[in-house]
Order: sequence, then structure tokens, then C-alpha cells
Amino acid sequence: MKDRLKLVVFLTVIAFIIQATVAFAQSEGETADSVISEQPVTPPPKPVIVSGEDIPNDNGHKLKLNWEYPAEWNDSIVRFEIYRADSPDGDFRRLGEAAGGIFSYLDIGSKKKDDPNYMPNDQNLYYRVDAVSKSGVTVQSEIGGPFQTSGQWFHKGKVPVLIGVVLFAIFTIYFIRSARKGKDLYIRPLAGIEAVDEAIGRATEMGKPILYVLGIGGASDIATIASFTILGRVAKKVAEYQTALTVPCYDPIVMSVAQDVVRSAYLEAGRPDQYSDDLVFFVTNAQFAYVAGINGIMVRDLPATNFYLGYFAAESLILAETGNSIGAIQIAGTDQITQIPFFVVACDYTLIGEELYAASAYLGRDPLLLGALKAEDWGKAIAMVLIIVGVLATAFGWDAFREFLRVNL
Amino acid sequence: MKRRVPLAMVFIVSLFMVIQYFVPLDSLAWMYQYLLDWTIIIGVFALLLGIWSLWHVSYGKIKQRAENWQYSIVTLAGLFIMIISGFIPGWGNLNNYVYEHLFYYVLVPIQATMFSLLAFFISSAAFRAFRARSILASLLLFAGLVIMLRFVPMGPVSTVVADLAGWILRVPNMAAKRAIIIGIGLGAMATAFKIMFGIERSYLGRD
Amino acid sequence: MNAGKLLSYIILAIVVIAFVVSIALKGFLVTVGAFLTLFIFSFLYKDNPYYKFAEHLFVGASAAYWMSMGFWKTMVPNLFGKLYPPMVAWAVPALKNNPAQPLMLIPLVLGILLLMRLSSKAGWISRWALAFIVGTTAGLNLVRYLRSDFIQQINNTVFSLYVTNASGFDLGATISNVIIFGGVICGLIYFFFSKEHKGAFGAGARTGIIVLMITFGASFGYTVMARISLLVGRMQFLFGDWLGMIR
Amino acid sequence: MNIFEKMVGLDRRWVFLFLFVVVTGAYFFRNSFSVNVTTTREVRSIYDFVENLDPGSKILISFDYDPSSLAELHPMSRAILMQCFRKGVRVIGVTLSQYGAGMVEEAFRKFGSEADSLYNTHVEYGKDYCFIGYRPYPGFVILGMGENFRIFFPRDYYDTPLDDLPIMQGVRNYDDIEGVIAITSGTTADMWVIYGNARYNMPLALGVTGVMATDYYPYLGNAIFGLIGGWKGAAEYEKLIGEKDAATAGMPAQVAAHLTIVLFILIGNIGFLLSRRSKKTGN
Repeated sequence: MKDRLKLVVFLTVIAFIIQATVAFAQSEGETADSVISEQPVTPPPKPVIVSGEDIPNDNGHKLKLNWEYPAEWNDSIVRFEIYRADSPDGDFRRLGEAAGGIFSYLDIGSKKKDDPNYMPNDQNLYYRVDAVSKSGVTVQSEIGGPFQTSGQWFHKGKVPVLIGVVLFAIFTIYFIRSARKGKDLYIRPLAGIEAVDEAIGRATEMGKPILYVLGIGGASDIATIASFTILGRVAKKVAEYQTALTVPCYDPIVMSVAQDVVRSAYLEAGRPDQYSDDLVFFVTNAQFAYVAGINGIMVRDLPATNFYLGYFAAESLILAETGNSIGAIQIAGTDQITQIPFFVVACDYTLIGEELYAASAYLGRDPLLLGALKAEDWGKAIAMVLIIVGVLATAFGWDAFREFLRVNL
Repeated sequence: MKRRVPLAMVFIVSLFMVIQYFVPLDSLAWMYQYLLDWTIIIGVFALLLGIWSLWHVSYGKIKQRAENWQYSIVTLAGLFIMIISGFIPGWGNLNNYVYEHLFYYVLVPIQATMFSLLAFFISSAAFRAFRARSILASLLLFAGLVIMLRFVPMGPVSTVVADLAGWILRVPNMAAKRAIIIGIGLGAMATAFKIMFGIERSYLGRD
Repeated sequence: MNAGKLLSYIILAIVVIAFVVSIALKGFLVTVGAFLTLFIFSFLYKDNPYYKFAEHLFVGASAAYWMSMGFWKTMVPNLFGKLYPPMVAWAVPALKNNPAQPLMLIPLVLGILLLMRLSSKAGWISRWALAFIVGTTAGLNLVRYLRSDFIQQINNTVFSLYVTNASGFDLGATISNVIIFGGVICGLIYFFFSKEHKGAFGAGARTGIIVLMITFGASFGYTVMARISLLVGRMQFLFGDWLGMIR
Repeated sequence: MNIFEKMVGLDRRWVFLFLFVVVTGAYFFRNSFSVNVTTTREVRSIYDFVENLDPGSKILISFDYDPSSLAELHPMSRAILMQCFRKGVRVIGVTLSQYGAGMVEEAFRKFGSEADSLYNTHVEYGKDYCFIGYRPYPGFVILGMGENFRIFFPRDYYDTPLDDLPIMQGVRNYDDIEGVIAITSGTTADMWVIYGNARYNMPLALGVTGVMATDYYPYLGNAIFGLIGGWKGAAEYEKLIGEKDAATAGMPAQVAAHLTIVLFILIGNIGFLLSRRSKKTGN
């Protein structure tokens, strides 16, 4: 995640630089061609450092150095070498090189003090550019500077995200408050949720256990957290009906949380004595070993009902098909878009994407959770409005709307 | 203590994570890196809990002579051989003969074979579920068949099938995936919000 | 001795003989890999002792594998190596001169708190560690999903419905774009929870589910290819690497 | 239970057995079958694109995968390279995958010498192709190459300055080449679309794994002009260049498997519809 953010910041930076460079290089090229076309024999001229710009929307430690150089020399310069020091008469350190014909350099310094490439923020920096010609002659520029870099307090490219967060917060708080006041909120039925009671009842009648699989997500995956809530409701019912429950886990932290959830559910149902940590146990955290283990549990314990709710990858179909072969009722749900088709095909009920998150509100009927559900619907309404308005705007050739929605990272 | 501290901790940590997204300063990035590092380390501690649970369940089965208890011995054997070969001092880089060979000649083949079972299960699932029971099921069946038939040489019809397959993948496929993704985005945000503000607290248990 | 038992002994004998012959002819390691492959495949017929053996071995060995990996690749360099570098210098010499980072005591403490759950009295304290992990990613997910799954997708759907190409108006592409636009809107309608699916709204939701079903069928159909490739890969191992029948 | 009900309730193990026999058989006798692969527009457009280039024109091929996806993606890489070498189209190679460099370097040499023996060409490094190596931060590199290859790659994989390679002379950025084909197994596909095509608008085509393919169809026609998905796409390409290799060898097994599945779906449906009808008439 961190890497990705960093990368995106880099990308914006380079895009800026690149465009500036191109504009610059092109304007140079146009004027130069007509002036001199023959190879000059005089020694190459000095590069002239023009500016050092701090890169916006970052943590500092980056500077774009621009210099000028007569374009007629483009062909005879092999490269420019870039040097930096913290004082004009200090020790200049070689940073890197730019090919001939390129007149800017992005100096990405280190933010670590002990790194030789350390580049302090808000302090004077001095640069030197050496032009190296084909014949091996090196010409040093005058020292450029002082330039400074600094970190920013807010990333301006992320304004749409900030607006989104704030709007969504307002919606959620508003609907939760109105739900608390006792305002009745309608929610449409979800087949997968309505089947939960029936599925538990069936297992009880048959005297067979219930298998609850939380998937291969970690305790912090949203799908897993949604699944914990459902597990709580299921476990409470199971405890009331005195049916057996098996929860094999992939992630040890998920196991710990699931143990807490199931234990509290049994307590709430008034049957703490029925709970033991062996109901919720760890299998292994290797994807296919986990599946092999669950397959074994299925064909040996023959559960009447299987729940697969959480984060799933390729194993989804192996589980669902094995579960089907033992004749279990299967209720599945995941936010992994590539696996939804397999659950839809092989299970009796499937909660598609967002329905999995909504399930906790359905099962609990807690006004707080229902309020949040209403806020989600408003989010969808906004998405629809934005799309429709955006399409209309594009039809009339008004691109500013689309530009606004672009998140610059 | 039992509930307030964790809830406060969730709020503070998650708020920090949101803020650091918008503020590109060094000090925040420094903290952010620490937080991510810590999460991973705590995760490894948790593995001990996992191993304990595996041992506990397997040992329990053996002790009680539960059904198939003999196989639990196999599990524990695999566990201990792998742990011992993975932990012998001086072999810290994991370049240990037993460890490596167990990985390449035991774990890898089983894993690849488990994965390849999907070829069979995808066939049986198609056979069983691709039935024209209702309009929706027929649509599923139809789209699936078109995509699969693009493999099958059928003379001039093949081109039509290939074009239709391409269209399905380009148009309805795109529309549906976008709608699902937008929904997931909203749901995930809402859940994250509920966790942040302690509305969703099932993961903390109840007592 | 009944017939079933007799049969299982015969099979066992065959497996053992084949195993020994294979070791003699093809070598130990490839034989182990091949027999484990066959054991797993046997699950397709039904559950049996050979599958049980492979399954249990796989579970135990893989759990320990990740444990060792986690210890050497995370605990040693990221925890001990940062807390007190000389402690792990023998294993990871590169870390020797790094400064000690006392802040790494925090994950150590949280990790130990997590282990407290094995005690029945102080188990509740492990939730502090859980809260830390859940909190970290909740905040992270909030902005991540908003950006990539919400704003980005809306932005992608904002396009011109009316399409032209070199020869003027492009009817086919225009129809396709209209379908995409309508499909996204109807798909979103399907996911509405707090409004009854009736009337025009209900029609939209039904259209939405139609588009979803077509997509699910198509994705399912396309994945067949990738899964068959996996099977062919295993065939290659069994008949090529092991038996040497195909090159 | 009548025959139709039996068809509906067929034990899935028959499906397994049949599939196993068919796939094994097709793979064993893969050389005795010739599968007539139907070529699709999205693959053909890449073939036509290369075929319509003049000898001496240049394209960039980015091999963004590592040995773990080699089996699925190498066949298409080979097919495209063979076509280029045969046509005399010059190839600038790059990889944005951390563990890809060694593999790509080897692939170039291997396919180059194969082309030499098959088409009697003399594929030469620096003239007919070059490999400029790997740099981290793929999105960054894609944008940088849009300005000048030399920003990130002052020297090639073998440390020769780019300007010393005949093929790179006069090549500054995407404007000086005919197009880009990215063969990728991961997120770089998105980056090529977002940072490459969206910003620099060069012709872009993608080669991806079978599981990824459905996600990139939506880009066809706007951001990318062609798409090769998994073995099927590679086999189509091999057919187009008339040069059958690994992907074609896998096709009999693929076709047989797909046919088997379609066949069972038909059996299931016929049984289902007829048994429903016979029940109705029975009532």
C-alpha cells in the first residue's frame, strides 16, 4: 500500500517534469535548427542552471533542476552530470546523469540523515551541472542555487477523496441519528440472509454440524470483518438450537477473533458451557493446504449447512463443489469479484459484493447499522447522478466535470 | 478497560491512517511505516497461536483416539520435521536441505495438484448448474456456452461466436463489473467507518 | 476378513510396490512428488486413506513452513534486528551496524499481549493487539476504496455515448456505450437496499441482475481455459517428468 | 427413474473420468490432431499491425512477467518475436518485472537463433533488437519512456550506451516507434493503459494471462488495439504466423476439455428439459 502511494506520488511528479521538459526541449529545438547545422569545433559551452523547483504535493526531498544549453550542441554532448552540495564551496556529490538533449533532472534525495544521498528540507542546496562531450571534454557550469525543498501539509490532488470522506461521514451520521430516533427504515429482503435461519434449522433437524468458513482474508480485510458479524448471529442461533458448529481458520488472528465472537455468542444464548476453543481452530495459512483440510472436514463430518463468507480466491470453487457433493445447503458471499461467478454457480445462495457487507445490518436489525446502510444507498444515488451528469456534460463537450473527478496522486 | 481501550485505540490509529493519506509530510510517513511494520510483526506472533491450536486439536484427537486419529500423527510429524529443519541455528537463511526439499517435493506438488482439481470441479459445476431452469439461469448458461464455444472449431459459425464472445466481454461484462465495484467501494467504506467509530464492534467479542 | 478390507490391502500392496519400483527407476524425490499428486487426485473418486495422508501431511508441513518463514523473514530482521541488532548479527550480518530502535518494543509488547489469550484470565487483554491491527487497516481501507472503487470507477464511466469513426457515425459502438451506461446504472439500482424493487425501479433492478448474470456466465466460461492449463501442467509432470512418456 | 432423469442426476465422477481421459488423450496425441483455431479480431489486429509495418520499423515490447507465468505467456512472446524477426521489424525490449530480466534476455537469444534457423535471417543484437533491461517503479518508467528512453535507460542491459546501438539511433520516445506491445501478468497492464496510452496515445496492445483477460476486454477499441489472452490467444497468433509451437500443442487438450464440458452441459439440459416434459405429460 505504502509502495503504491509512493509510486503514485512519484508519477505525478515525473509527469509534471516530463511535460515541462518536453515543452522546453521542443521550443529549444525549433529555434536552434535554423541557426547552425554544422558541427562546431569550439569547446562546448557551460550549461547554465536556470531554476530548482520544489515538487508540490509531496514530503519534500525532491527537486527539479532545470538548465539551459545551446541546442546546436545537442549532438555533440553525450551526457550531463549533476552534482549537489549544501554550500557553494562544499563537497559536491555526483547524483546522476541526464542524456544529451535533456535539460532537467529530478533529484530524488533521501530523507534519512545517515544516507549519503540525504537531502534536507528547508535548507539551502547548491547544484552544478557538467556537460560531457563526445570527445571526452567536460565543462562545469557555474554553481546554481540556493534552492530549497519542502514538504506540504495537504496533497491538493486528493481533494475529491477528501470531499468524498466528509460527505460520506455526514450521510452516515445523519442516517444513524434518524434511525436512532426510531424512524422506520425499509430494507428489501435478501434471499441469502433469509435462508440463514432455515439452513440452521435444517442442520438441527438432521443432527448434523454447521461449517462456517471465513476465507483466506486477514482480520483487517473488510470482508472478514463483515463475516465476523454474521458469524456472531449464526453462532448465537446455533447455540440456541444446540447444533454443532465448526469454524476452521486460515489466519491465526482471524481465529482469535472468531473464538471471541463465538464464545460471546454462546454466552449470549445462555450456553457458555457448550463452547470450547476447539470449535474454532486453526488449520494452516497456506491457501491450498487450508482447502485440503476443509475438504477433509466436509467429507468426514458431513455438515448439513456450509457458510463461505469472507475473502476468497481460487479455492472458492473447490470448496463449493465439495460441499455440494455432500449435499449441504451452501450460503456464500464475497467481495472478490473474480470469485463471485463460481459461488453463484455452485452455491444455493450467494451474497454478491456489497450484499455481504449489508448482511450484518440485516441480521442484527440494529438501527445504527441500518442507518449506515441507508448512507450507502445515498452513496449509490450520488454515483448514479455523477455518472448521468458526467455523460451529459461530455455530450456537450464540457470536460471540466471529468477532470474534477480525476484523483491526482 | 476491556472495551474502552481497544475502541479508543481503533479510533486513534484509523484516524491517523486517514490523515496520513492527505498529508505528505515526513513525520507522518515515518509513523505510517512503523505502524505497518508493527502489524506484520504482531501477525507473526499470532502464528504461534495458530501452531498452538493445531497442536492442541491434533493432540486432542490422538489422545481421545477420535476417528482418524492416526492421521493427526502425520500432521504433527509434518509440523515438527518442518519446524526443526526450519529452526536449526545457523540455518537462518532457510537454505536447509530438508526444509528446501520438503518444500519442493512435498508442498509444491500437493499444492499444484490441489489447484489443478479446479479443472475437474469447474466441469462438474458447469454440468450441474448450467441448466435452463429460469430466464436468469438461461442467460448465465448462454453467456458461458458462448465463451466456451469460442474454443471449438465450427467452420463459419466460429467467427460469429468469437465476435459475440468478444462483445459480451467488452460490453455487459464491463457494465456489471463497474456496478459491483462501486457497490463494494461504498460497502467497504461504510464498514471502515463503522469500525472507526465503534459502531461495528463484533470483532471485539461481547463480554 | 471381508471383501472391502481385502481390496484395500491389495491396493495398499500395489501402491507400496509401485512406490518402491518407482524409486528404483526414477529416483526418490520425483517419486514422492508423483505419488502425492496421485493421492490428491484420488479425492476426486472419494475420500480415502491416501488422500487423508497427503492432506494431513500438507496441513502440518505448510503451517510449520509459514511459521519458519515468518520467524526468519519477519521476526529476525524486522523485530529483533531493529530492537537490538547485535542479537541477530550471526544470522543477518547486514544488520549489525544498524542503530537500535526502542520503538520496536511496542509490537513486541502487543505481540505478547496477543499471546495472553492462551490464559483464560487475562485473555481479554489480547484485544488491544487486535484493535491495533483492525484500526490500522480500517483507516487505510476507507480512503483506498473511496479512491479506487468509487471515484475512479465513476470517472471511467463518464464517456461519450455518441461515437463516431472515420466513416462517420458508428452505430454499433454507440449502442455498446449506451448498454454499458445503462448496465452500470441498472446494476447500481440492483444493489439498493432501502428501496423496494417495484415499478420502474424494480425494472431497473431486474435489468441489473440480467447484466450481472451474463457477466458471471462469461467469467466462468473464460476461466475454464486457465484451469485446464493447470491440469495439463500436472499431466506434464506425471507423464513427462515422472514417467518420461512425453517430452 | 427414466433415462432423462439419469442424465440429469449423472454422478459427477463420470464427468471427472471423462475429462481426465479426454485431456490426457488429447495431450498425448497432440501432434496427431490439428486444431483449427478460430482467430479473433483482438488477436488478429495485433498480427495485422506488425504485418503491415515496413521492414526496419521499430516497436517496443515490454515483457512484464517473471518465470512463474512463463508457461502461459512465453508462447505469445515467442510468436510475436518470431513474426517481427521474420518481417525485419526491429524490437526494443524492456521488462518492468523485477525477476524478469534474466528470463527475457535468454528468450531473446533463444528465439533469435530459432528465427535464424527457421527463416534464414541473421538476427543481430543492437541492429534487429535490443534489450534495455529493468527499472523499478513501472508507472514512473512508462511515463519516462514517453519522453525519452534515456531518462531511465541511459544504457542497455549489457551496459552499452543506447546511442551506440544502431536500433536506438533517432529513437527518443514513443513518437519514434510504431507502437507498444505489453505482455504482462500483473498490474503493469493497468499502468500501460493509464500512464502509457492515456498520456502519450501511442498504439498499445496487451498480452495477458487467461484469468486476467476478461478484465481488459473493456479497454479494447479505445485504449488498446489488440488483446491476447492466455494459451488460446497465443495459439491464434501461432496460427496467424504459420508457426506452431507450445500454445498450439496445448490446444487439443483445451479444445477437448471445452468440448467435453459443453457436451455435458448439453446432456444435462436435454435431460432436464425432457424429464420436465415427461413429468408434465405424466401428470
